[in-house]
This record gives sequence, C-alpha cells and structure tokens, in this order.
Amino acid sequence: MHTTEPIVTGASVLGIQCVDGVVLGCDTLASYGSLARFQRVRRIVQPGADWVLGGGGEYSDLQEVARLLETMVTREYCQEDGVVRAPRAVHRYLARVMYQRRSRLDPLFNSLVLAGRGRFLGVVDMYGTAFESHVVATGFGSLLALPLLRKAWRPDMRMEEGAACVEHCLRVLFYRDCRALSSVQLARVPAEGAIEVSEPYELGELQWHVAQTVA
Amino acid sequence: MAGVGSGYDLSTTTFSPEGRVFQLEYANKAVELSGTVVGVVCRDAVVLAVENVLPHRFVVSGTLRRVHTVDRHVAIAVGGMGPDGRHLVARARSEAENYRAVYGEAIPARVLADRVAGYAHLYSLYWHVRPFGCTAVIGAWDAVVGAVLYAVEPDGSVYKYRAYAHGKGRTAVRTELDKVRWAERERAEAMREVAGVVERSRDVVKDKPYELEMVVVGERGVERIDRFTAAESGGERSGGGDD
Amino acid sequence: MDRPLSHSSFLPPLFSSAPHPLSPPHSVPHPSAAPSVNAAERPARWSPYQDNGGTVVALAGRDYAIVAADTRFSVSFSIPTREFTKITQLTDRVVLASAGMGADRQYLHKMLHTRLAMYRHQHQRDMSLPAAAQMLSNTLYSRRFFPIYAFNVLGGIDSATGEGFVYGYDAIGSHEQLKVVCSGSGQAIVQPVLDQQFSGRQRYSVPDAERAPSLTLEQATALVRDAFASATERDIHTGDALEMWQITAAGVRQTRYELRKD
Amino acid sequence: MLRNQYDTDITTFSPQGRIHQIEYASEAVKQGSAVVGARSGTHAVLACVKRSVSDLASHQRKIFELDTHVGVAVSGIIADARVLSKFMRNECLQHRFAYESAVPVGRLVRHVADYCQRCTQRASKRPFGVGLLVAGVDELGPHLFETCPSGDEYELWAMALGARSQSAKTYLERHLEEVKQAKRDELIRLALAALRETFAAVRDAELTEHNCMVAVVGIEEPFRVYEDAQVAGFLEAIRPAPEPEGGSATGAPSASEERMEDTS
Amino acid sequence: MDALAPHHDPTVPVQLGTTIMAVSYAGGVVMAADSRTSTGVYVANRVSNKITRVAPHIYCCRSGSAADTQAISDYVRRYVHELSLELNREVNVSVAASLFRELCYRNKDRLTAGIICAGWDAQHGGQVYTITLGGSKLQQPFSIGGSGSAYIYGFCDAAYRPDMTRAECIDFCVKAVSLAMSRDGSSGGVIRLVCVDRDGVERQLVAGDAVPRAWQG
Amino acid sequence: MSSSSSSSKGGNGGGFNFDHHLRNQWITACLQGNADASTTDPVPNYARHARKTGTTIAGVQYVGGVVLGADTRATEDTVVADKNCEKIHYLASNMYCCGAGTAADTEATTRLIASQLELHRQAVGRARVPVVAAVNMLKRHLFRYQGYVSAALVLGGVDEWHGPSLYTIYPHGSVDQLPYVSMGSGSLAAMAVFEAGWREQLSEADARQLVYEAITAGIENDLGSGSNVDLCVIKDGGRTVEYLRGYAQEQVRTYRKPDGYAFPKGTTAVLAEDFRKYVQVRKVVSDL
Repeated sequence: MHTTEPIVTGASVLGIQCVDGVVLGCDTLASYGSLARFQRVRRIVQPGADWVLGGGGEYSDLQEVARLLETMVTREYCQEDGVVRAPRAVHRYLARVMYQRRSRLDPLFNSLVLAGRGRFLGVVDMYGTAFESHVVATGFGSLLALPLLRKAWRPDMRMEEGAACVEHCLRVLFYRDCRALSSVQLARVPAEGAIEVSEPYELGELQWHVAQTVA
Repeated sequence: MAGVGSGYDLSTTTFSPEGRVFQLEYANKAVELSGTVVGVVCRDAVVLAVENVLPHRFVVSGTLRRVHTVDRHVAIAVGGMGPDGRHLVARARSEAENYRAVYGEAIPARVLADRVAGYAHLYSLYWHVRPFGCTAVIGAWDAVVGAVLYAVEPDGSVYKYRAYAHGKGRTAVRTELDKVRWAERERAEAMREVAGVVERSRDVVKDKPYELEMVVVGERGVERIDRFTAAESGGERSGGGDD
Repeated sequence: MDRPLSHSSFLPPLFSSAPHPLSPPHSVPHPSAAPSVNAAERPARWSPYQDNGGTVVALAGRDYAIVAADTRFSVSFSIPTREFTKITQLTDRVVLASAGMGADRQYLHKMLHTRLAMYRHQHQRDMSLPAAAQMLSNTLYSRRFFPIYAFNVLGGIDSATGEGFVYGYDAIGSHEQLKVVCSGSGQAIVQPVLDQQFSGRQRYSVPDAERAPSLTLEQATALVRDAFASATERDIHTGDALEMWQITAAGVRQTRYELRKD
Repeated sequence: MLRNQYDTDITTFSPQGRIHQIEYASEAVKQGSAVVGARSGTHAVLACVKRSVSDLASHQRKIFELDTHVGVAVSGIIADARVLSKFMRNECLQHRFAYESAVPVGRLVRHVADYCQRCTQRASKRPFGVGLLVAGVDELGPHLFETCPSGDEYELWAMALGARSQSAKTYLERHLEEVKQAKRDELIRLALAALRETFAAVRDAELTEHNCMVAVVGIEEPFRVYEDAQVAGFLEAIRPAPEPEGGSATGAPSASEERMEDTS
Repeated sequence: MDALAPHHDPTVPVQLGTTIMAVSYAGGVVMAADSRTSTGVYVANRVSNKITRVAPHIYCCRSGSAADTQAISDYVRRYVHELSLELNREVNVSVAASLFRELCYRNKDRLTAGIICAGWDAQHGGQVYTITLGGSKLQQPFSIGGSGSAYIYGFCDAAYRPDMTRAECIDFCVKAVSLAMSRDGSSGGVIRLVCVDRDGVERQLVAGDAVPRAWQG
Repeated sequence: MSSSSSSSKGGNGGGFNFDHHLRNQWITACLQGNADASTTDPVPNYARHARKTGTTIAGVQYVGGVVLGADTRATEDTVVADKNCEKIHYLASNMYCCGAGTAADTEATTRLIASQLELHRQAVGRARVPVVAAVNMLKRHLFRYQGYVSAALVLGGVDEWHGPSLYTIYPHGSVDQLPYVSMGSGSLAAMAVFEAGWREQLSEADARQLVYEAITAGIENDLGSGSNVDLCVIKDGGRTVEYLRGYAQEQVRTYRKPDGYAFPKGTTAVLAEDFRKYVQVRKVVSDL
C-alpha cells in the first residue's frame, strides 16, 4: 500500500502527565493539502477500556492503526480470562508495528500518542521509536507546544491544570500552525476510573486584540 | 469390537453400501457422550448453557470452558470434544475478524454459521483428517434479525434453531425444551429455566458433579453468567464446584 | 490443511505484481498540486532512517569496564525527549550502548535480549563477553543490505580473568576488541581525548608496556564524565544527562549525572 | 491380546465416538516418572522425580524454566516435551518482544493445548505423548495448569502425573484445603510429601536430593528450579514427621520397568 | 506543448476532472455530478455518467482516473452483489464504502481515485461516505469532490442545512455543481442527479443549456 | 584545473573563486525547471560550514520602549562554534538589531546599515534617525540580494516620531511590524511563549521577563540555540539603552575533572634537536 507521502493529514497531538492521570488533546481537522477538508474528525480513539490513542499524520493510516488496535482488543475480549493488556504493552506493540512497517519501506505515516490508566503517556513515531514522557507533543506541536508543556509541567500537577495547559497549547497552535483548527477534542485518562473523551468543541478565550496594536 | 459398519466405517472417505458415512456418525457419538449443551432463543437474547462435568476435585472452579466468545456479539457453546471445539472456535474468530476488516461491520450470524459449517465440512472430506468430534452451538445477536441460534454438526451441516440440545442429557432436555415457548421468555426467566432443565436431566446418583457454564448473548454483547446458585436454577443441586 | 479455505471475505489483489506502466497524473485536486503547499514541507523521498544523535563511550581497565552514554534524543534541531536511554544490560558482565537511530537501536536491543534468553535456556548460563560481542556482530551483519543504523560500543569483563574489554562496531558488524572506544555524534570530539588520556597514544617516548591503561576506576569515571561534559559543550546532539554503567567483578552499578540541557 | 480395528489411526473414531490413539497417547503420560504440582493463593510449586537410564547416565531433567514467570514439569515422552517446551519458550519470547511484558499463563497454556489438538486431527501426525504441568504467575496471581495429549487443558489447585501418581493424587486430595491456604514453604512441603507418596510402594527407594527437583514461582518471586543440594532443605522438612500411611512401605516392583518411556 | 497532442497520445490516461457531490437528508440521499471527461485539455466525453450504481440502493460518484475508478466500482459492485446473495438481503451502505476504502487503501500507490459512496439502507437511512485519495473513509452529512469542488467549498458550507428536504437537496446540488462547472475548466457539460430513498432510485438530468448560470465576468 | 577548484578557504590566498559560478549554474537550472531542489544542492559543500547562528532572537514592545533578546550560541553544522557570541548588533544609538542566519551576513549587513544610518543622521542633522529609515534600508538591501544574504533580523528601536517600534525583516526583504516578534531556529519556541504570556500594556519589567523566558525556551528546546541570554532595552525616547550582555546564564558546564590534565614531559616525542646560541632579530619598517 506504500504511503509515500501523506495526503489527508492530521496535525499535532499533545499530552501531559498529571499526578491523577493523563490529559490528551488535539484538534479535529484532517487537511487535504492546505484545504481544511474534514473539520470534525476524531483523532482520539478509544478501542480499549484502559487507554486512548491520539494520532497525527496520514488519516487513512491512522484508521488502519485504529482497526488494528480494535482487532487486538476484540481478541482480548474473546479470551475472557480477566487479563487486560496494560497500556504500556499496547504502546510497545504499536512500536513493533510501526517499526516493522518502516522496515518494509511501507511506513504508516503517523505519530501516535498513547495515554492509559496508571498515568501512562507514551509516543510512537513512524519509524517505530517508542518512549514515555511527562509531556508529549507531536508534529508541529513538538516545536510550538513542547516548550510550553515542558515549562508548565510540575510533578504535582492535577488534571484540571493539565487540561487547561493542553487547551492553552492548542490555542497557540491554532494561532501559529496553518494546519490547526480551533475545534478540538480532549481526553482525560484518570489514573483510575472511567476515561472521558470529549466531543469536539470550540476553543474559547482566543486573544485577538494584538491586531489592534498593528497599524 | 467391530462396529455396525463392519469394515465400511474406518475412514471418513468411505461410504457404506447403504450410503452412510459411519465415521461422521461416530463423531456425532463423541458429542452424545459428553456433557449436555443447550441453546435457546428467548425474547431478547440467546442463552447458551453447558454441563461441565468435573473430572476431579482439583479443578479451580469456574475455569472449565466450553462456551467461547467469538466476537463482540457471538458466542459458541461446544458439545463433544473440547479441544476440537477450540479449533473450530479459532476458525470462527478469524472469520469474524476478517469479515469486520473487509466489510467494516459485524459478521451476520448466518454468514458465520455457514462459514464455520463449511470449515467443519472440509474435515469430513479427506482421509488424512478426521471430522470434528464436536458440535458448535452458535448464539449471536444479529443487527438485523436480533437473537439467533445455529448449530453446526460434525458432518458440516448447519441449521437454525429456536432451541437446541445435544450431549448426554439430550433426550430429556429436548423433551423439556419442546414444552416451552422460548420466544416469549425474558432472558432472566430463560436462564433460570435452562439451568433447571439441565439439572433435571441428570442422574443424581450416577453422574459426577458438574458446573453449569452459562453465557447470554444479547444486544449488549456477550455476557458470562458467573455463578448460578441452586435457588436461582430451581434445581435440587447446584454445580459441583468448591470454594 | 490448517487453512484449507481462504476466508470468504478476503479480497484478492487488484493488481498483478507488475507495476503500473505509468504513474497517472492527478485530476483530483491533489494536495501537492495546491499552490500553498510548499515543496519543502514534504520530504522529497521518504527515508527509513533518522539520526537521533548522542554519544556513547566504553572503556576498560584491568578489572573493570565502563559503558556510558548521554540520554538526549534529538530529531534535527528539536529534542522530543531528554530521557531516552541508549544503554542496555545484556548480562551481569556485559553492557551495551548504542548511538544512532532510536527505533533501530530499540529493535536491536530487543533482538539481543531475545537471543540471550534463548542462549540461557539452551546453555543454562549467561553468554560470555566475547560471545556476546560476536553475536552482536552477527546480528548487525544479518542486516547487511538494510543496515541497522546504530553505532554500538560493548563493554564488559571477561568471566574467566576478570579483565575488562570493550568492543567497537560499525553499523554492519565489523568489530574490534579494544580498551577504549567512542561512537556517535560526539565521537570526533571525545575519541582523541580518550586516546591520549586512556590509551596513551601519542606518548611516543613511553615504552609500549607503560602505555597500557593504568587508570583506576575512579580516574576513568572522572575522565568519562569530563569527556561528556566537554562533548555537551560543543556537540549540539549530546546532552541532558549522562548514564554510566560500571562493570566490575562485584556486579554492575549504574550512575546518572546531569549534563547541560541547551 | 485384544485388538480392535479402530485404534490404529488418529483419524478414526470408534463406534463409541472415542479416538483410541489419543487415549493411548495419554497412557504414555502415565509411563513417565512422577511429577507433582500445587498452587496456593500466592505461589505455585512443581516437583518431580528424576530418573536415570543407568548409573552411568545423568538424571533426566523434567522441569524447565520457560520464562521468568513460568515453568513446566513434564511426564511422558521427554523428546515430545522438549518440542512443547521450545514452543512455549518461543511464545514467551515473542510476547516479550512484542509487548515487553510476560505472557499470561492461561493464554500460553491454551496456545500450546491448541497446538496439541492440531496433532490429533490429521493422519500425518501423532498426538504428543506428554502431559504438562505448567506453573506460573501473572497479573491474576499464581496458576497451575495441566495439558493432555488430547489438547485438553485444566486449571488446577494440585495435580500429579506419571508413574504411581495416583497415590500422590490421593494425598493431594486429602490435603487440598491445606494446599489452597499454604504459604510458600508449606506448599513445597505438601508437594514433596505428595511426591514421596509415589515411592510408598517401591522397595529401597526414597526421595533424595539426587533424584528430585523442585521449582517455585510466586507473586514477586521469579520461577526458580532447585535441585541437588538446593532441595536438601526442602526434603528435611518432610522427614521429621512422616505421614503414617506413607512411612513404612513394603515390597513392590523395582523402578526399572518404568524407565523406557521417560528417556526414549 | 501542443494543446491537442494528448488525445492522440494513448499513454495519457483519461481523467475525470470533475465536480461530484452527495447530500444526505432525513429520508435518503441526493448525488450530483458534471459530465465532462478529459484527456489533457481535450474533452473525451461531454456527457459521461460519473454516478455509478454499486447496488440497487447504493451509488458512487467517481473522480480521478476514469480507468481506476471504473475498475474499483466494478469490483465493489461484484463484491456487494456476492455478499447480498450470501446475506439474502441488501447490504448496508457502509459495507460498500468499506469495500471502496479497502481497495483504495490497499492499492493506494497504484490508484488515483476520489470516491463518494452514498445510498440508503433500512438500518441507517441515507448516508454519505467519502473515500479520499489514500484510502481514508469518512462519513459526512454531505460531501463534495473532484477538481471543481475547490471552487465551491465556500458556497456549500454557507448554503448547506442539515434539515433540507429532498427537493431542497436537489436544488442545492444543482446550484453547487453549476457554480463549480462555471469556474473549473475540467468540469462541464450536463448535471446528472441520482436520488435514492426508501422508494428506490430516481435519475434526473439537467441539460447543458438548462444549467443555471450565476454571474459571469 | 587547480585554480577552478580552489576555494576561499584554500591555503594560498591567490587565484580565482568560482562560488558564484556554481550558484549561477544552479539558478539557471532552476529557471529551466529541471532542477530538483533536493538533488542539486545550491550550497557549495564548504559554504555549508559557514558559521550559522541557528538562533533564538526575539523582541517585545512595551509602554516606554522595546526589549530585544538573543541567545549566544553559534554553530557550524552540528558543532558549537562559539558559546558566547553576540547577536544583538548596534545600528544606531536608538536602535539595535538581532540577527539570525549566517553570522557573516548578519554582521556585515548590520555594520553596513549602521554606517549608512550614521551618514544619514549627519546628513539630515538630527540627533536620531527614525527606526523606519533603518527598516527601509535593510529591506532594500536584503531584497536586492534575493535571499542570498541570509540575514533574518529583529529590529527594535525608539524614536521621537513613532515611539517604540519593533520589526522583523526576513532574508528576502519582507517586513512585519508587531508588538512581539521572534526569529531564528528557536523562533517557534519563543513565539509560543509570547503567545501564551503576552498582554497589552506591558511594563518594562514584565517585558524583560517575557523576552528572557522566550529566549530561554529557545535555548532549552532548540538545538541551534544555547548558552546565555543577552538582552537589550531601548527606552526613554531612544536616549537610553541598556545593553545587558550575559543577562542570564541558563546552562553551565556540569562537571570538570578535578585534577585537570597533566601532560608529562615526553608526551610529545622529540624527533630532532637543533640549538642556536642566539638569533638576530631585524626590525623592518614598512613604508605603508
């Protein structure tokens, strides 16, 4: 199938690890070149009960990854043995998948962020590199949002703060990334308890009065 | 030890002069010997139940498995040889997975039943394999037609049922199943009755202790009913598990 | 007969394996045709490789070995994470550090651990240092025509004599037993210093026997720390933190030191 | 001897719906020297009797580590056991490679049982003539499983396979509640005591550090095999208070007639 | 660069420089397309039909390479037909869309196809799925595609309402496609419409001289 | 053929330089449409080792003035060439200019414009020239060279006509005037800080803090930027300039070997010895 260049693409995904869980955020745009083609697209999916996946890059490949994970989860569902694959195991599995595809020179053109129970936050890129981190930003976000997330992060941060911080970064991305949108989605993944993936909503508190300072 | 087939019954690729394939009948015998398997279609679900005979006291209760989940909306109860059943279930799972991958929606029960039957049938055609020594009782929730029940026999035949029973207690159970209008029963009611039917089919003196394994497939998917106490089943005796 | 039927829903391939005679132009408004898409935004041709930088060092004395690496993971001019270990412990006496591409080295490390486990199952003991060194070489060479983009240094102590040795590798498995070796983005900065300080190269007037490494573990540790601090000053892909593994007869000890983060 | 025409082929059902070849394969399990497994809420233990074909040969190992969290004791055709052990070791390694985590014990067992089943359904193969006791720990706690040549698998509190295992089973059945509650050392003691029962009918034979192996795995305790001097301490524990019914054994056949299968 | 050369050159593939669209409403879907097919700048067919039947109640609008999209829709038609026989009922629209997606995704390096798959089924009513270049599958209330769509995004976003009737949908489609045809050199000819609902399929045609004309200049 | 391959870094200073010949060849190829930017490298090999200030520079306007900031790292490819270089250049007494890009270009350009500005000031006979004058001169200069003078500039100044003003000038000669700006490889990190923290009507202290944080974000997150933060505050109608060289030292070396490095006598081999008793030194006085 060989995605040699991405066609329908999603932009950055952001994540931050808090003391009581993980917050993931991204906008809901799938661009077609510079055309904002699909504006209410979910780039955060939740195939399993214990984790969510946020993805950027080629959208068809992202759908493929989501299908792959759904298959994995369904297989697990069929086992009925009470064993649930930990978010970390899913993360490592994704890394193997991505690495295998890049080694076939047939990469899945995505950056993936996995957030799970037990404050798990990990990234996998299209080469199959996998790492965990307190703060995560893929795509253009690694240039624009990562500095802000790094600066804001504290070990005792709570999820409300984390969510505000992610929202704030999404706002900055909306200002400064041509492929970003003000319609966003947030996932709150508490260390324990039910995961909450928001419906797409509009970012508020946008700051445009800077325009008045320009002659 | 000669069987009724006297020479024509040694291979699945041999017809007897009367036109019977004895090996398929013998395979069916394997099912008749084993614990009773029951499936009924009630108003809002399919109830599958298996009488799991405990081989000895060492078994950790609740771990014997003869009802397997195949997909979000499908379960298969196995009558007969358990390992053969797992083989068939594995095939059913991959059929379901493949259908979902290609068509993007859940496999309809009829299609799954046909494909599992086709697979079982294949094992009745060649000398170098043997038929499955089991029946697969497929309970499914179908998006269009609702709760449905199919049973695939060792010879690869498949029929749709309102209620089905096989195994040791089949005669007694079938008689009882016939008396009930299952389609009018609610799931909780049906579950109780099925448990009672299985319990009553047993010989209290001769039969070994057992565990009743029960799975309900409804709109919400596959639900395993963990424990069925004596009170609920209306039977005299509960399953033989300890702890 | 395990799969006598292909799944009935399986779709057969659309094309014979022969490629299309021509690559068709696009009349769907192709994103690349849109004037606003800057050609520079797209990689001209996708490469399966990526350099994630970093420096690794291994050196060995008479009764110890040190394996050290920084923890920075960089992609061109950005740092996706500051905590990406390049080191993995292979056995109680052998430690490996790899610079280069992150994904390749994660794969390589996993592969080696799998092989080590197989070896343990078969032989009921750990692999020796020379065996591990050779296995690493074989693993690298097995990908001779699609190389693993990792630059490895392996350090450990000989289980028989207790003497420390290190091994240096190229990406496809050529290797050499040494006393000191450095690889990765800071190699050009660090290697000459180690050569001079540790191996006594350039000390022409000193007899060969005396050039043999005579540093104590403490001296060697200080030297490595200084080498990494210096590399961090001048190599932009090295930094954040230093992980150092000291291997002695007593076992392995892991220490972490901070480095500059700019 | 009584032969019947339905028992020579793995692809033939008898008129009673039985497959004799599978049943015969199960007989092979009984030929091996005894192995015992037991598990409590925290630990799982395997113990076995090692045999040697002659005084000049080494003892046959019957307990294998599969991964840090799981191991197996085997009874029957050891060569078959090695095939299955290798299969399971590969499963463990592949799981670790893909998920960086330990394979759940139940899934490992079901996988190998499925593998066994495939060999009971085609003429070109024969069933594996070996029974496995798999002891392991995963996120659900400790487990003990048995697999049979037929492809059946059971999760158990305790089990004994192999020669004269019935006496061990009787012992375990009698002490089943103790097994379930047992702490680590108590569990080892019970397993060894059960194993000792298999010697009850054998003259001049007893459980010594040279002819037995023990393996333990527990929550937070990786799978570890003890043999030779390492089991001496465990044996000590069952010595002072011998079970009355197992203490004084009287005449029985020597062990020599049972040697063949385990080493073939 | 001889402007007429391409149509003499058999190696220049026939393209559907196109405007296609589909709109779902409460009871069904309306699809519309222009009718121009070109090789280079030559109009190879000025009255082509780009809305292809996949099943009695499922149609697809094709853009991109004519050969590729025809081949894909042929395959999908066959698979859908096969499946409907197996199921003994009509398949759902999403199944056909999934098949398009599967073929487009698995062969993305060989195909130039942008497809809108739309139709009506008893389970989910009228639906529109977009299968993009590259093989993403996305459900949308309405979708536009082809080279002409670039010129009418603004119009469609402004004019679309979720509560339209069938007649309003038809009107919306005719307006949108005619606007695209008037600005996109690769779109033109007539407007073909297909309406699918519970009662079946109706085809409509807006002849070239009846296509509404907005301001030109 | 030796002359054609000689380069500016060659040993003997004489001979020709064909740098522009290569460049022109590339441009011609581009114009003919048969150059693939990825395969035909416009930059001659050696020129790539020119010192770049892969940089974070930024500026903020506040009520009474402007604050400019810069990091102090200069790189040659991936090697840090200068750990404490100066990137805030003098243009005139009331304006300073931060430069990113090729160090030589930013330095030469700002020096050139600085001298032109001084000539202009003297010609018109005022105390200060307006900042827009500098902006115009810079953009004309850069436009003329079509981006080949790779200088990306942040220009800040205060004059009596417009008060504080802040500009960015791109290498191709485009100009933006904004209350907060950043440039260089770390500009995204810096801009993210501005977008997150900028308010209207900043005080001088707040403006300094904001610029400091922006530069720090670049230093820590962009590998092209590093070392220290320099600030420059221009205020008071252009009459006061605070040039804060080494305003903050963000990252310092973490370790130094305590006993240093001793090279024992004999480390360097003596290959030959030649002793002279004394040497006569003759002083030559040039006529020039």
